[in-house]
Amino acid sequence: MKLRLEKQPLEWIDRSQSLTFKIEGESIPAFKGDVISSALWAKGLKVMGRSFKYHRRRGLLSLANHDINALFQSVDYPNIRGDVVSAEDGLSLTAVNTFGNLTRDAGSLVESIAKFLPVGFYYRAFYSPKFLFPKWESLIRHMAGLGKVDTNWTEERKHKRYHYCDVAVIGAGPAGMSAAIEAAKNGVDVCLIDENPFIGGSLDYQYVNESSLESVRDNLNQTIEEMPNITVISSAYVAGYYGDKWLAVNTQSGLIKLSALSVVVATGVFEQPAVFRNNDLPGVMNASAAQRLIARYGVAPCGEAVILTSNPEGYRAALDLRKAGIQVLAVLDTGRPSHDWYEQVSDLGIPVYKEIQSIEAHGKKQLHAVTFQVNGLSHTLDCDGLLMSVGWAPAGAPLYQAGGKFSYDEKVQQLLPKTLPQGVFACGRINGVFDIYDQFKDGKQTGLNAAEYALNQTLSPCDVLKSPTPHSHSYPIWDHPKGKAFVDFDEDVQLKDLKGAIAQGFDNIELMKRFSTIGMGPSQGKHSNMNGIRILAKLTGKSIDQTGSTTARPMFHPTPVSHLGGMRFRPERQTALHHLHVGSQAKFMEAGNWLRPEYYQSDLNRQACIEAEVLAVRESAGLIDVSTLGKMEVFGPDAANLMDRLYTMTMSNMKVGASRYAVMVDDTGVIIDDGVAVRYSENHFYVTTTTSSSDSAYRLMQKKIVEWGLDATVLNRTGQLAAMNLAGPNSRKILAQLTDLDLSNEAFPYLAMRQTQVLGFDATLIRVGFVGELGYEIHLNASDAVPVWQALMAEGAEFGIQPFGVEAQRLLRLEKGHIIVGQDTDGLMNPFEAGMPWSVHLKKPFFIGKPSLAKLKSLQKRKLVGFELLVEPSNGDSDESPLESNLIIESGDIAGRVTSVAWSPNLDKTIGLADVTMEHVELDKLIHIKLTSGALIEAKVVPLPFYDPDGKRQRPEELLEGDVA
Amino acid sequence: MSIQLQSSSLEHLTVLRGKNLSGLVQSLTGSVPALFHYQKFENRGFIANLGSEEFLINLADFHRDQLESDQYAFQRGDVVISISGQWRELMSEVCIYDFRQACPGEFLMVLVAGVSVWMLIPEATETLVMGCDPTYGHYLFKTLEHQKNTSPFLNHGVQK
Amino acid sequence: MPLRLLKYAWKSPEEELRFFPQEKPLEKEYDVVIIGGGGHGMACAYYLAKEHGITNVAVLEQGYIGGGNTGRNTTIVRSNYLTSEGVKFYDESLKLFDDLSEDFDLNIFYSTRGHYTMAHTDSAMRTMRWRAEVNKHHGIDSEVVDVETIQKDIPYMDVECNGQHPVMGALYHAPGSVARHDAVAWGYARGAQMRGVEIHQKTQVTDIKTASGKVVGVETNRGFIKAKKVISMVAGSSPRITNMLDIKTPIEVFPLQSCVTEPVKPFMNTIVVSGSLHVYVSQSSRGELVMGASVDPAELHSTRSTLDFVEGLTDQMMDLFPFTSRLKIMRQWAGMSDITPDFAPIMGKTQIDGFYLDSGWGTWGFKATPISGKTMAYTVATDTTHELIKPFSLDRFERFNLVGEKGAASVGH
Amino acid sequence: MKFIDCPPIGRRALSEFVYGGLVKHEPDHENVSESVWAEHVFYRHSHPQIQKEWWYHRPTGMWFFFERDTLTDVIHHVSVATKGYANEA
Repeated sequence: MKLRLEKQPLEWIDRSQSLTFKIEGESIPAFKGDVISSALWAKGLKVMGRSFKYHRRRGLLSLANHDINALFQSVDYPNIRGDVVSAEDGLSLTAVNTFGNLTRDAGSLVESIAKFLPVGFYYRAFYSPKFLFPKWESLIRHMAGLGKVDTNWTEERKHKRYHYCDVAVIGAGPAGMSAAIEAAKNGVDVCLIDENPFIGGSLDYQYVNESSLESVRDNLNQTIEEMPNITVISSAYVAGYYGDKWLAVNTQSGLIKLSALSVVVATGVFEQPAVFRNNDLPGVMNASAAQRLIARYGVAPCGEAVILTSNPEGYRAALDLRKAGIQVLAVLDTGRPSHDWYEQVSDLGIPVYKEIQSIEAHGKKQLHAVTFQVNGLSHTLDCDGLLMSVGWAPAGAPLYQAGGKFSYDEKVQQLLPKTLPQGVFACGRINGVFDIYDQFKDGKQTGLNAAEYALNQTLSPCDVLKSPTPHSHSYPIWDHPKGKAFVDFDEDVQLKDLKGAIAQGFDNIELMKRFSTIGMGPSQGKHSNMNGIRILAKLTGKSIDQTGSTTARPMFHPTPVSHLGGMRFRPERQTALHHLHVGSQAKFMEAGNWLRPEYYQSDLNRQACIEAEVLAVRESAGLIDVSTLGKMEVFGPDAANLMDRLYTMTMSNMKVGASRYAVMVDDTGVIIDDGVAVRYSENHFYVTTTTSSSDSAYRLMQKKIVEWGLDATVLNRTGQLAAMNLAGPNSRKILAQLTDLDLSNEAFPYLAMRQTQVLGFDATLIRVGFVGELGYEIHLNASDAVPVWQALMAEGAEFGIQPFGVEAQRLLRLEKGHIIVGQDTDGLMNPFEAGMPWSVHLKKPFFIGKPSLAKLKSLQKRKLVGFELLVEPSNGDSDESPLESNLIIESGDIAGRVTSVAWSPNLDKTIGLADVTMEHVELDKLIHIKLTSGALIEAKVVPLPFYDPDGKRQRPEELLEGDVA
Repeated sequence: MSIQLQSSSLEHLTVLRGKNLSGLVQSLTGSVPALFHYQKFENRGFIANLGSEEFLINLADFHRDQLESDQYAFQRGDVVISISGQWRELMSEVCIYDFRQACPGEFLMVLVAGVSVWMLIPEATETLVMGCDPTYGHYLFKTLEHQKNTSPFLNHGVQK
Repeated sequence: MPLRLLKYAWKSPEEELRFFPQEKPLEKEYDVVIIGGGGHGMACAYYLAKEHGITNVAVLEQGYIGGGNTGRNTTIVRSNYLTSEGVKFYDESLKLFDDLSEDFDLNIFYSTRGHYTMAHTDSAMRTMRWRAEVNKHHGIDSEVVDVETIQKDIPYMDVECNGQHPVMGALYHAPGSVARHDAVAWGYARGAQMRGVEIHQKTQVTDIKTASGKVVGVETNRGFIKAKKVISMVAGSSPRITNMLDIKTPIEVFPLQSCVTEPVKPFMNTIVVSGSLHVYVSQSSRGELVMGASVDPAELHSTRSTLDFVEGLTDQMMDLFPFTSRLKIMRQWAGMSDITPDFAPIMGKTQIDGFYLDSGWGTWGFKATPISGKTMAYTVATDTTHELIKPFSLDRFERFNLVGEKGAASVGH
Repeated sequence: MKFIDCPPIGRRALSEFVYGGLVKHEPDHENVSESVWAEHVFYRHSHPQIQKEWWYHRPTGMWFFFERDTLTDVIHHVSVATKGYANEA
């Protein structure tokens, strides 16, 4: 049966452009502008989907994205909504969640056992005996879900943008359009958002045939088009209202994050289905859906229609159907009408049955007849269309999300906004305003108020325009002993399910929802929540307000992950030397948002590469990029005082030109950072932080300056400066080629700092010993780093200098027993436990965490110790090596863990650090490491450092001066 | 939509910190811009006021020996990105700041694509100059280029 | 067809036994008042009645049963904690969970899925190994697995994570499960009610009264109720309750948000967590992907949703599972997490005689539901702190004797 | 998502800020008892209230004080964190 009508005055389709798509192999003709559902219906294919639980046939219900009866799958996307997705040429679709296809779905066998599957049946079975549950679960999972995911789908990421306006109007129906125009006339920037491709709202499908409105419509459209300060965002919905008037506007191009000063919610109302037996048969639909179908797509909803109504809108639909040439067999009114449209319908000779008492639909695959009762007499009418016009529920999501409150208005029989947050306004039918001219007026008043709010002016008083008569039936629900009266079409929740849930004590709105799953499907209750509330209120004898409603959380419509996630903005940092590392075949690793060379690749395997780098440092020279260290300048009259307060050691007694290890703890005494501090001048220090804490340490320093009221400044120079560490016995010889500075032990001893020039560039040199060799850390402007690195490598070539990476450095420092904060320490470790009591100067009057450390000193329960294996794995029964985080087990209990461990090529043994309880810290004590396999191996507690215990290599001059711990 | 991006650096970019910097700035340029404002000079020169104790300058005339005690100068190697054309549209994709409130002459410090940047807000049709930490430069430039080349919003705007 | 369903087939809804009995009138006095009708409160009432014969108990709930964090979490149950204290505690909880359906005569859909915590950095790998070693030591099934194993089990995951932060390995915890959260609360509630406990919904405690340092009762929106023992089991509302007694705690409340996609046919059988990418995800029996991330950045006593959360989460999801870009987010919501400095709970007696606290649940309250109820019931009934919760006493902070859970708990859920 | 009016940097998005915790007054280290110190470090009344908090603006590196209602998330007052301010009053 072809249902395409003659051209309609405001139709959205372009009949000059034909296209074809496929449903389950069948070709469907369509016009440009058709949605999938309208094209299917036009072809007479009224079964557009199968229901979730019983696999019942489903047709059009709302044609407005308030239900998911028409849900499809393509090769590229799951869960395509036929009611709102355009028909595209070449598109090939199948139904979702069928065991077969739309015509034959083996899943419909479920309906034959429906009586065994009452509401919440799955809570009552499948769990005993326990071992069978996984089998049942697998079956349940097989039945669950809608569309299918293809895990090979490629990633899609859409763009997002911010947009700002003074007044945002959500919904471009009669009220929203009027509001936008009025606000714009008051000189503010307006954004008008509508989910349809064209603005107009109900004007364009409910009032198409009201000739008196033609000029009004044209005027509104033209004014909006001409006003430069109205931006129309169409085919876009507000997925959520967030925070302070931020709207997440989802468009087909991507997400617009719209910030407004005031918001007008003119979202209107969702038409609600009536609940009666077989109300889900294809052919039973909302009257507004029928009007949309005719007006937008030029498609007839049926050949012979019966209209069930409780409001004037049902009569308007009857007139529209008649106008489109569709036979209207009868209007069934639940009450006694007295309005103009009723008169018009009567005048056309359409029978009107008043005060009908019950209704029931018949049909196997689709609607064939309607039975209803009037005055106790039963009537049956054969028809293929039953249009429901029994009431409305507010599309209130943005208002709820903004913190607005609704209450039930008995006059209109609708939930209306009761209190709204400042700057948030509502107008139109959501406000209970049903007369079309009142809607214009309400919009206008509200638009003015929204503009006034945005301009910080006093709000003008508003007339109350809400309808004096109800537009919704107070209980559009007719029970039937045989059931099949659906309340939630997504979830196949029937009236009897809700009765069952309530009878069992799930008798408040949230419990009823959670137990019955009403409103939990993809439509999120748009077509079901109001009826659910009415049913609960009725059965518990409470008012609608006492019953309350569930929360309307974002998203308004399900919103694509690709839109919400958007493009990746994940900052990554590169040091000034990055390209040199790339050229040297560095294998990079991530360190926070930095990339650092883990090691430099050669023909050797990873371990051999690392060992070669280690040996180069120990035997001759190595060079490492340490630019990722945090680098802070601290200066000002109170700089020394600040340094004393920030770090556990005294810094104020450091000499100019000296350096000192610096540990920072938090209020509770836990180590949070370490680095090296130098003193440039009386009032000027320079201090490094660990790579990961450069930002947080800087923030903390700034905060403490403010908090303590100190006359000092800290400047984060992390990215502005580069740093490299030249280490090894030949480092002095190499560096000497690039600087005039006297590098002799006497002139530049261990732990000293010198400001000089290297290769003609300003640089700071610090004689540090992190890796335990003679070495110089060179800090300089990032822009000067490349030539200096290249010169050092060139000068070092004759000594076999090697660039070394993070892995080699980790081993070198382990041989020296130096800790890495975050690896050897954990979220609770203090300096005493880290084996660094010397770093805590409790005699200082003040530093962060001092009172905690004063207490913790006597509470020490664990300590970092050095250990070495008694038998190397390679010589033992198995070659399993201990790993970092393997546990220390003593007498069957956990006594600690390995924090660092490695085989040292220099010492020819496996060494490590372990965090152990105080019973096991004595030198030479045997401890037992539990390997990953579970085997225990013995290790011995040994003194630190493992390598060069006297420190002769890092300071061959012996102890001369400087600040030694 | 016409947007061009260019990456460069500023030879004399320096941050000044310390006491009585207004006096120093006055002596260098003859005037002091208001807080979070900048003044432009020839050859990409500018001076921006970040508070009583901090200025960001790019002036060939400045030399370290002009500093008095308690005044400090640190060289800056920021990556500087110039955006000509409809830079406000490009910014709407990567920056939450409402540029309707940004006036020519303002020195704006703001997050762009997750990175802290500074900007010299130009006259209506002029090129925007923004700078960031050099270690983020490659990321920021790459990100802006990518947005410029692929965004439907930059081609169609928000209006359908 | 399970036989059990047959007996429901021939009854009309009205004939069925009420799942929850009719609420009884509120009495003037009870032996024990439990504040909070979520999972913990119901479990405590259940074990008080079942194991200690204490049935003159009222559970006071300001909203509805299970409407707080019980109904807002992502339903993951696991025991692969970092500290011995945590591991032992949660392991007992898992054992109880495993038998709950039969205990309750109600299917809580306790579904063992296997739980992966992905590590994207060296340091995360060390933490995973640390957890695995502690777990194994306590007999918990937990191990570090390599990328090849992950790829075999979750072939649809992009271990390269789009080139940034690639997965280096994971902690795999075979017993990791999900359960139907509401059913847990309902099962405990029904079990407690069947044994005589009263549950009073929409009953808000407005004050707690003491005399000479001892609890004497609670003031509510429905009048004063006498009780010598009062237990606060209100998670995110804990500071409001402790404030009534002027008890200071280290708890701070942060919103914890979650979201779900539209249902799709089940394809994801495991639970996947990525600490570095701040994502955790599992697929429910309804077919929705249930997802969460870390807590909001600032203190807030609110369950409002933010766009930042869902933007961040979806961004990271696409790194792990590129194809999910074509799914749609259907709904988001939030709970309130009561977080302690050491990421371990605060349980047991307090300085006020007769006032017991069960709080500091952060983001792990659901998985502790059975064991919290059981140990708190024991503590209240015997007035002796249960062995398993001794490490979680409120006074551990001033003794600087914190539980070292921070390392692991910050990444897992 | 929120905008906050922050003199002198204008109307700024909250996403540019990092939360820095409560503004607290640190007890004098010299004479503090263990219990007072433990209370300072750990304990507080954290029920919903308007509280004064540290917020850090990342692009400018400025610390601000927000007086924020932890029930409604409304920020009632914003000021630049002036030196020594936290220790006064």
